[in-house]
Amino acid sequence: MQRIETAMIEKAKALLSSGEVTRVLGWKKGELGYDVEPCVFKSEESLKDFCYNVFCGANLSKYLVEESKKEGKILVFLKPCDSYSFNQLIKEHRINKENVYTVGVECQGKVDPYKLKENGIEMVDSAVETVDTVTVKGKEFKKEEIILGKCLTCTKKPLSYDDIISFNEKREPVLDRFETVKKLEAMTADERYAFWKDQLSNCIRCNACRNVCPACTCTKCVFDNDNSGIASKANSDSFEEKLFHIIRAFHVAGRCTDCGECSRVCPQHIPLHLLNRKFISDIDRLYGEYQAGEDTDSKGPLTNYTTGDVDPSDVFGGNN
Amino acid sequence: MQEMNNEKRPLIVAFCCNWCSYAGADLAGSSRLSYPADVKIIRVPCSCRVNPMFILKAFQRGADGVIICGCHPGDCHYTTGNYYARRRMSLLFSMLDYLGIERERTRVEWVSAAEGAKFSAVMNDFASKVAALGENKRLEDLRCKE
Amino acid sequence: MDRKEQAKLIKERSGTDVRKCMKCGKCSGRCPAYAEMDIKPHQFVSYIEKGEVEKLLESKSLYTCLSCFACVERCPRGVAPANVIEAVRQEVVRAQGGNKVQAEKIPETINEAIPQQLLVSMFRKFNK
Amino acid sequence: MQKIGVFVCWCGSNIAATVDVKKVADVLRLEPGVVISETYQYMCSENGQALIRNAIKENGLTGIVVCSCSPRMHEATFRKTAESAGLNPYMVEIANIREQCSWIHKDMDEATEKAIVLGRSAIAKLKLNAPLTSGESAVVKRALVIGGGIAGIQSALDIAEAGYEVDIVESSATIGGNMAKLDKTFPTLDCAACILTPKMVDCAQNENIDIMTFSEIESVKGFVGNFKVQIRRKARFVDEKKCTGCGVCMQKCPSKKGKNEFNMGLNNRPAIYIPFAQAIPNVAIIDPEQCLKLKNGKCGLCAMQCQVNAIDYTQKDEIIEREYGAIVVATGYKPISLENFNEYGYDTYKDVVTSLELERLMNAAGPSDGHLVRPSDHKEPKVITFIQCVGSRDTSGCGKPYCSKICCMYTAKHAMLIREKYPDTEVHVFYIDVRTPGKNYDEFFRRAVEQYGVDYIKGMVGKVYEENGKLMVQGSDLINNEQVVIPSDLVVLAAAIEPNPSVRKIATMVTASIDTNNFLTEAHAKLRPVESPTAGIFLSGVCQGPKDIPETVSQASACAAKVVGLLSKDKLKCNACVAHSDETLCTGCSVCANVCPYGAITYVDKEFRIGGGKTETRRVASVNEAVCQGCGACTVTCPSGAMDLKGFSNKQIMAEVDAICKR
Repeated sequence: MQRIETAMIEKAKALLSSGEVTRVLGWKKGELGYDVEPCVFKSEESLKDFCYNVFCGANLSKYLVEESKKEGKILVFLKPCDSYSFNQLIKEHRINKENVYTVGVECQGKVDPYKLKENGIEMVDSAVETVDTVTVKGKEFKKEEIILGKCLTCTKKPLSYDDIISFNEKREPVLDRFETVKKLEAMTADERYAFWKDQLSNCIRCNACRNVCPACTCTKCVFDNDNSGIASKANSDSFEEKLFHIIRAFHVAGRCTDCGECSRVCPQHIPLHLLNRKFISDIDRLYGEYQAGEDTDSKGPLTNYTTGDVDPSDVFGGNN
Repeated sequence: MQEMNNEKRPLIVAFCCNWCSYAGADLAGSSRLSYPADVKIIRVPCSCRVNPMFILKAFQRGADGVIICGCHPGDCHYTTGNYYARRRMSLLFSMLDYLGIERERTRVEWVSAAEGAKFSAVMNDFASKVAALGENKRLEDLRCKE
Repeated sequence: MDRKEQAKLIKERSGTDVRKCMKCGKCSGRCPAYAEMDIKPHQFVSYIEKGEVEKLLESKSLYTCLSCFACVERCPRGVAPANVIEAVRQEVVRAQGGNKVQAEKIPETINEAIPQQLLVSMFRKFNK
Repeated sequence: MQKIGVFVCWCGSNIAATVDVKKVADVLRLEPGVVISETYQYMCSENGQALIRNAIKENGLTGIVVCSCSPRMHEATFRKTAESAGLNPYMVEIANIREQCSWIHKDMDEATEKAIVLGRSAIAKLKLNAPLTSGESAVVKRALVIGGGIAGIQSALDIAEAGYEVDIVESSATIGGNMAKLDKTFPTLDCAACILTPKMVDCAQNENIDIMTFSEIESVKGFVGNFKVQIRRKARFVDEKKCTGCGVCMQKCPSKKGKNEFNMGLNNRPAIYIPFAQAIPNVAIIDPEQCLKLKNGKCGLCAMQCQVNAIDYTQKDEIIEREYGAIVVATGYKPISLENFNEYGYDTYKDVVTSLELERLMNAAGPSDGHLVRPSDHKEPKVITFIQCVGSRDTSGCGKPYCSKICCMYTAKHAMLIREKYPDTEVHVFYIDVRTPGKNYDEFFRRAVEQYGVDYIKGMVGKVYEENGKLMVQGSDLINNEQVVIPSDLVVLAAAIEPNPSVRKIATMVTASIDTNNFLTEAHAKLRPVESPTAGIFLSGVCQGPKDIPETVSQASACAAKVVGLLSKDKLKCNACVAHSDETLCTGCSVCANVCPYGAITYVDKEFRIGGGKTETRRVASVNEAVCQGCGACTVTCPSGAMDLKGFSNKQIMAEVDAICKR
C-alpha cells in the first residue's frame, strides 16, 4: 500500500513543476504517527512532509470551499468517501471546479487511534499497511478490529476525479450501515430516550462536528446568529443538547453523504452519525434510495416530492 | 402546563395554514364546534412555512403538544407547499420518536376550508391524547418552567 | 318502565339514528310484506321517533316483517327500519315469554321457496 | 419606541358574551409598548374605525393590534383604516378572539384567559413588524373561460362587451354545453335552442372572443394578472378554417355505428359528424376510434367528397401557450352515473331513461324528431312515471348528499309538456318534497298539477320491475298510506347532477379549493360567491354548486363584472409578504430555488466589499417580488436562515410561540 503514497507524491511533484497546479492539498505528518493533519503544500520540497497512510481519515473536500476561491489551481487527493462530499459541494456551488484538479486515491479503511489505545498501543510513530492488515509496533491487527466505524460500513466508490491512483480491489464492507439504527429503532421509547439523553449529555458544544462537516458550510450558522432566534453557544440545559443536534441533522438531511467525519472528530465519542443515518434510512424507506453526492445535479429528497408520498400519520414504522 | 383549577391542563400549539386549516378553524368557530381552550393557533401562510425551529422552540417554551395543519395534498393554494411540509414533518417527527419523545405529542393533519367539524374533532382528539400523556418532560427546558 | 324510557331503549337497541329519516317512504315502497302489515315500516320509524310505543308493541307487523332488510339496503339516509322493527319485536318477545311461533307448525311452513334468511329470522321470533 | 394601540371588539355579543372584553383590554394595557387599549361594540363599524383612526393620530401610534374576528374577515378593513390614518397598513395585527375563542369556549374565565394570550401573541408579533409596501405587477388584458356552456358563453360575451379579449376553451366539439340538449326551458317554456343559439352566434362573431373547441387545459402557471396557460388543441382531423359545414361528408361516411353522444347515445352517428345543426363552430369532426381510415388506413371517402379538402388525417394535437389576467371556470355538470341504483332498472330496461335522455326524445332535433316514443319499440307511451331525487339527498354513499335543485322544476316541465302534447297520456310523479322556490316557479308547478292533471304521489319508489310487457313501478303513497304499483310504459329518472369530472384536475392546476362533492369552494358563501379564494380565479355556473339556467346566467354576468374590475386595472398590487434573502448570510447554494413553486428565485453574482478595499464576487439568491406569492417553502430549506418572509418572519413566529407559551 506504500506504493500509493509514493505515486501521489510523484503526481504532485509533476503537476507542481509543470505549473498546472500552484498548490497541493494533502495530509502532513504530525509529531505522532496518528496525528496526521490536512495541509496545503505550496512547493515541491515541502512535499517531503506529505504522507498518505492508514491515519489519513480526514475529509479534505471542505477545505476546497475557501481554497477554490483563491488564484491558481489546486491539486487535491480524494478518498472515495471524500469524493461524494466533493460532488455535493459542487452541486451547491460552494467549490468552483475550474480551480481544482482532483485525484482519486485508493482507500482500504483508515485506523481509529482510540481503538489502538484500547488494544494497548500508544505513542505510534508508523504503521505498515496491507489490504487486509495493519502492523503497528510489531503487532499485527486485522483491519476489522481497528478501523474507523465509517470504514467498516463503507460502500463508497471513487467518483468525479481527473486522475485515479488505485491498485487493489476495494474491500467489502463488514457491517450494514443501518444495523445500529435498526437496533435503536427496536428499543422502546424510554430506552431510546435514556440512550440519547446519556449520549448527548456529554456534548460540550465544541462545534467540531459542525466545523468538519462538508454539508455544514453556512457563512454564519443559525446557532451563532443572534438574529435567528435559537442562537446558543453552550448547552445550558438538556433541551439545548437535543436542539443543536436535531436542527443540525435536519439541516444536512438529504445532503449528508454519510462520510462519518462528525463521529470521527467528536472528542466525546458521541455516535452522531446515528442521527444522520436515521434520516438517511427514513428517506430511503419512505422516498426511495438516495445517496447524496452521487451526482452533481439531482434534487435532494427534501427539495423534491411526489404526489403519492406517504402520509405523516403512517410514518411511524416499527413497534412502539 | 397551566395550573387551571388545580388539574394539569396541556398546552397545545397549532400551526394552521392560512388558506385551508385556518379557514377550517374559523368554520369550526362559526359552527360553534368547541375544542379545548388549551389549543392556541398560529397562522402561517402555508404548512411549508413551519420550520423545525418553531416546533422545538414551542416544546422548549413548555408546549405539551404541537400539531401542524395544512391543506389536503393536491389542494395547496401554492400548489406544492404541503408536499414539502409532508416530507419535512414526516422526517422530523420520526427523528423525535427516534430520540424517545412520545409520538402522540406531535401530529400532522390535513383539514380543508370546508371541514370545520373535522378540525374540531381533530383538536379534541389531539388535546385528550396529549393530556393523557401528562406534562412534557422529555423536551422541556427547566428555565422556562416557573 | 314508562313509555318514554322504553322508546329510548328501543332506539338504542335498534342501533339506528331515526332522526336521519327524511320521510321519503322508500322503505315502505320496497317492502314485500307491505300488504300484510297494519303499521308500515316508515311508520315504525316516525312513531319511535315521537316515542309512541304502545301501537308498535301491539302491532301485527312485528310478525309479518320478513326481516329481508330490503328497506335497510336502499334507504337513502342510512336509516334501518328493519332494525327498529327488530328492536320492538325483542321488546315484545322477551317481555312476557309470548310464543308467536308454534314449534309443531314449522315443518309444514317450510318449503324450498322460502329464502334461507327468512327461515333464520323466523327462529328469532321463536322464544328461546 | 414602540407605541402600540390595542383595540378589543365586542362584536355585539359574539365576543362579549363569553370573553370579558374589559378585562382583556385592561390586562393588555399593561403589556410593554402598549400606550392605549380600548374596547368598542363594533370595531369594524364606521365609528369603530373612526375610534382607531383618532387613536392613531392623537397618540402617534406606530402599530395597532385589533382583537376581533378572523383576520380572513376584516384584516383588509383594518389595514385600510390604518392607511387612512397615515400608518403603514402592514403595522396591523389581528388576534382572532371570535371564531377561535369566544365562539368555541363556554367558560368565561377560560375564554378570557385565552383571548389575553392571543392578544399578547399579536402584540409580540407586531413589535417585530416592519412597514411594508407591496410591489406591483402588470395585468394581462385577456381573460380565459374554461367551458363553453351557457355559463362560459354568458361570461365571455359580457367580458368581450367591456372590450377585453376572451378565449373560450371547450372540451367537446362545440360550445352550447348541456343547455343545447334541452327542449324547452322553465319557467317560461321557451325553446332552449331559440334563446341559446343567438348567443352562440354572437360569440362566434364577436372579434374579441376566440373559441377553441375540442381543447383542454394542459397546465396553468403564474398568478393573478399573469397566468401562463398551455392549451392542448386536440386533433379533429378537419381544418376549421376551410370546412363550411355543408355535411356532405356525413352522408357519405360508411361507418355509421358511432353512439351519438349529443343524443345521449339514443341514436347513431357517422364517424365524421357535426354534433348538432346549430353547432358553433359549424365544423365537422372525426372520431378516431370509429373512422376506418384512421383505424386501419382503408376508406378516405370523406376526403374525396370534400370540395374544399378540409379533411386532414395527419392532424396532430397542438399545444399553444397564452397569457391571461383572469380565469373563469365554467365547466358545468353531468348527470351522475346510475350504476349504484339498479333498483330502478336503468341498466336492465331500455324504457327506463334519465331526464336528459327524455329531453332528447322530446326535442324536435332529437333521435325521434320530437315525437315522444319509447326507446325499446318506438311506440307512444300511454303511462309515464317520473321518479324524483334519484341519487340526490342520499347520504348512504350510493348517491350525492345534496339536493340537485333543478329536478323538481324540469320534471314539472316535462309532465306539463307531455300532458299538453299527448292529453290522453297518464303522467305520475313520485316525489319526496317538491322544491320550486322563487319567482313564478311554484305557480308553474301548480299549473302542471291543477291545469294539466299530473298525478303527484308523495312517496319514494321502492323498485321497478318488468311484468308482461309493462314496467311495474312499486312505491309508497304516504298520504293514502298505501303501497302503489303503477304499470307504466316509460319511466323517467330525475338523476342527480354532479360537476364535470375534469374540474378536479383544473382545480389543482389553478390551485382553486374544491370540496368533497367536487364543487369549487367560493371565497365567501354569502359575500363573495363568484370568486375562488385564489385571486384571479372566478366561478361561473354549476361548477360552484347546483343551479338552474337563470341563476347560472346571473352568476356568469357577475363573474364577468368581477373580471372586468380586475382587467381594468393597469397595475395590480402584489402580495407584500414576500420572501427576501439576506445577502450577507446567503451562500448561493440554490437549495431554495428547488422548492419555489413560482420560480421566483434566481441567482446573481454580486460584488461584496470584504474589507481592506478588496471586493469578492459571490453568488447570492435574489427574489423577484412580483412573482413570489409568499408561501415560505424556501425559508425552511435555507439552513442559515438567510431567506426570510416579510410579515411572517422567523423571529415574528418565534415571538408568537414565546408569547403563547409564556406562563
